[in-house]
Amino acid sequence: MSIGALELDLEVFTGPFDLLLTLVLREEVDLLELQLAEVVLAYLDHLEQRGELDLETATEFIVLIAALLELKSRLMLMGEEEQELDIEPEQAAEELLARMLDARRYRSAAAHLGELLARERGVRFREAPLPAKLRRTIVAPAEGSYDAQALGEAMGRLLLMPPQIDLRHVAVPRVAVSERLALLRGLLRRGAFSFEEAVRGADRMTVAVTLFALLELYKRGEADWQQGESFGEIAVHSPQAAMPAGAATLASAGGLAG
Amino acid sequence: MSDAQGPDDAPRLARTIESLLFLSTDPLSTAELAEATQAGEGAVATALALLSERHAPGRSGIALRELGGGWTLASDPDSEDAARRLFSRPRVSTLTPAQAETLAIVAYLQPVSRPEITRIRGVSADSAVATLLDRGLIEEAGHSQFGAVVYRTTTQFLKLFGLRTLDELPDVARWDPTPEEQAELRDRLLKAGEARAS
Amino acid sequence: MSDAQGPDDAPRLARTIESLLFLSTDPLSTAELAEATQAGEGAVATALALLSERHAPGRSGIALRELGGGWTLASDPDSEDAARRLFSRPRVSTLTPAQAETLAIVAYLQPVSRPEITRIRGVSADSAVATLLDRGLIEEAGHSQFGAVVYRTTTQFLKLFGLRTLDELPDVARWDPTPEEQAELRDRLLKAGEARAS
Repeated sequence: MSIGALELDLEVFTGPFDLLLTLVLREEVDLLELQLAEVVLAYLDHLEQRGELDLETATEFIVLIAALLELKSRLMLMGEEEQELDIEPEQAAEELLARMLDARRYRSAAAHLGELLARERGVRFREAPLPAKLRRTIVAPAEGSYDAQALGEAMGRLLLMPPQIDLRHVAVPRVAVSERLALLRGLLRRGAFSFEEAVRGADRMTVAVTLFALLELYKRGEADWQQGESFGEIAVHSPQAAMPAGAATLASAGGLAG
Repeated sequence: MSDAQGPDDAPRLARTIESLLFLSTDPLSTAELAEATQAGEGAVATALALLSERHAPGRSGIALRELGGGWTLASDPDSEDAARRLFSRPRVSTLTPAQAETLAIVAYLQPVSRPEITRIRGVSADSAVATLLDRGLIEEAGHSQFGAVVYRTTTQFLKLFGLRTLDELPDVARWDPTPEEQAELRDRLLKAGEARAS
Repeated sequence: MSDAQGPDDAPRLARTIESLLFLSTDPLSTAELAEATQAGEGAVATALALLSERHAPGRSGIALRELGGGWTLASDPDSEDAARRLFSRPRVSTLTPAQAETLAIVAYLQPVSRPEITRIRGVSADSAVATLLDRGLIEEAGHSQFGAVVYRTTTQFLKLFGLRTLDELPDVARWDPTPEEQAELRDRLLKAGEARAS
């Protein structure tokens, strides 16, 4: 099954996954209102029903959901932290558009190739070696018929060092979750702390991984947190510590969890 | 054999060409056939027309096809059930979506390197590329300026997909959204960006 | 397909059998044909008689032959001259980029092992090595200290490239993209290959 056919029954959308993608791209479904976690859960349900993991489909799903997450997080930044963005919005928009079009193009072209192949179903070709009598007549090339320059040129190509590949746009996992877990546990032992403290001066990647580590601690029951208002300070404390009424926990990390 | 002259020459040339097509694994162009038979290209074209009549569907179990830049003989699809019973090896098993996408990218952008394929697909194409190489659908075609191996499609690809030339592939832009839709999409993406910047 | 019954069934069976004989490299017995077409042996015999008419000498460039207890299709002997012209063309200019690179590596670094060639090229060199061996351009030259087969170029290689000795190989410096690098050729090739593969 292609991941596009995954049936979804979400709060804001019901239908196959690829239709959802189309509608998101056309902004007929507001990505900000879409709970991506629901999509992930639907996929997990689907996996459970099938009882097997199809790696191709899983990869496709992860790529698409990652693209949606990236898009959504960009939408959610809404002007804050502008200086920290590596790319200009115009450039980002163009890049995103180009990538969407490219992906769509070659997915469609692939489907077309599939049709061509299906059309040729049942057509086979003969693959027999030449009869011995004819094979014997194959003439060896004349002496000196190859040019040694070609070998030198090939060496030149092989000696060429590839230029450094620009990896700025790729999220390289330089930060280990375990590292950030250790840091957070260290801070917790000293009492409550703010998330800001934990990530002061860190790059975006580290911030993201730290948040991930925090979610992990929450899951294990080692930490809890409060956030008074959207984009406000996040106060982290161990669960035993007093927790004022009405404190939002997971929900305030809201958008980030999808 | 000399160039077609007598009334008997066209059928005879057709028989010779039928033989050559039977022997050759690769499609043969009109020029190659003309050179081998020492006939003119016009005479070869006439003989091919005769052959194509002789091998019209419903007349022969062997079909004459113009594929992969030349002419080749292929089995009649009607015999596929029997062929499957006789030969354990299936024809070409279908392509996985990853393989089909990788093949599409190579077909349209060739010569194209693996990193480029990966960039477009957003995921590694290594195993798909290996399978396509293995099946003879793509092949290496030297190196890019950055030293990466680049790939192109093969004659085998054209044969199996029933294409005479790569030009028969439809323009990839055919699947693009309309220019209006694209402009609108661009506008919206830009507005989202500007909203952030302001 | 079921056993021959209607008036149309013999020609249809003949077409299917023609397809199977076309596809098969080995002769097929009546029993094998009957099993594959799910027809009776009698019906197969009738169909073969039809086919043998269709492929009678002077009618087709492909002949039906009874050979080794089975049936097979073969090219018409009349086309032999043309076939010889077609297939005996010396194929000179067909070193693919992969083959040229592999051959260059062997020529300049010999003796060199296959894993080393692969490391330098950044991709598997198996099929290129096989072709070069097959064409007599390279040969095995014992084993490396790690047990891998190592290769060297042959006398045939020197002849085909018009070289008296290996010393006449062109100076790599002419094509060296970064002449300031001082390391040995082998080390530099390995370094570049690994950078490409990463």
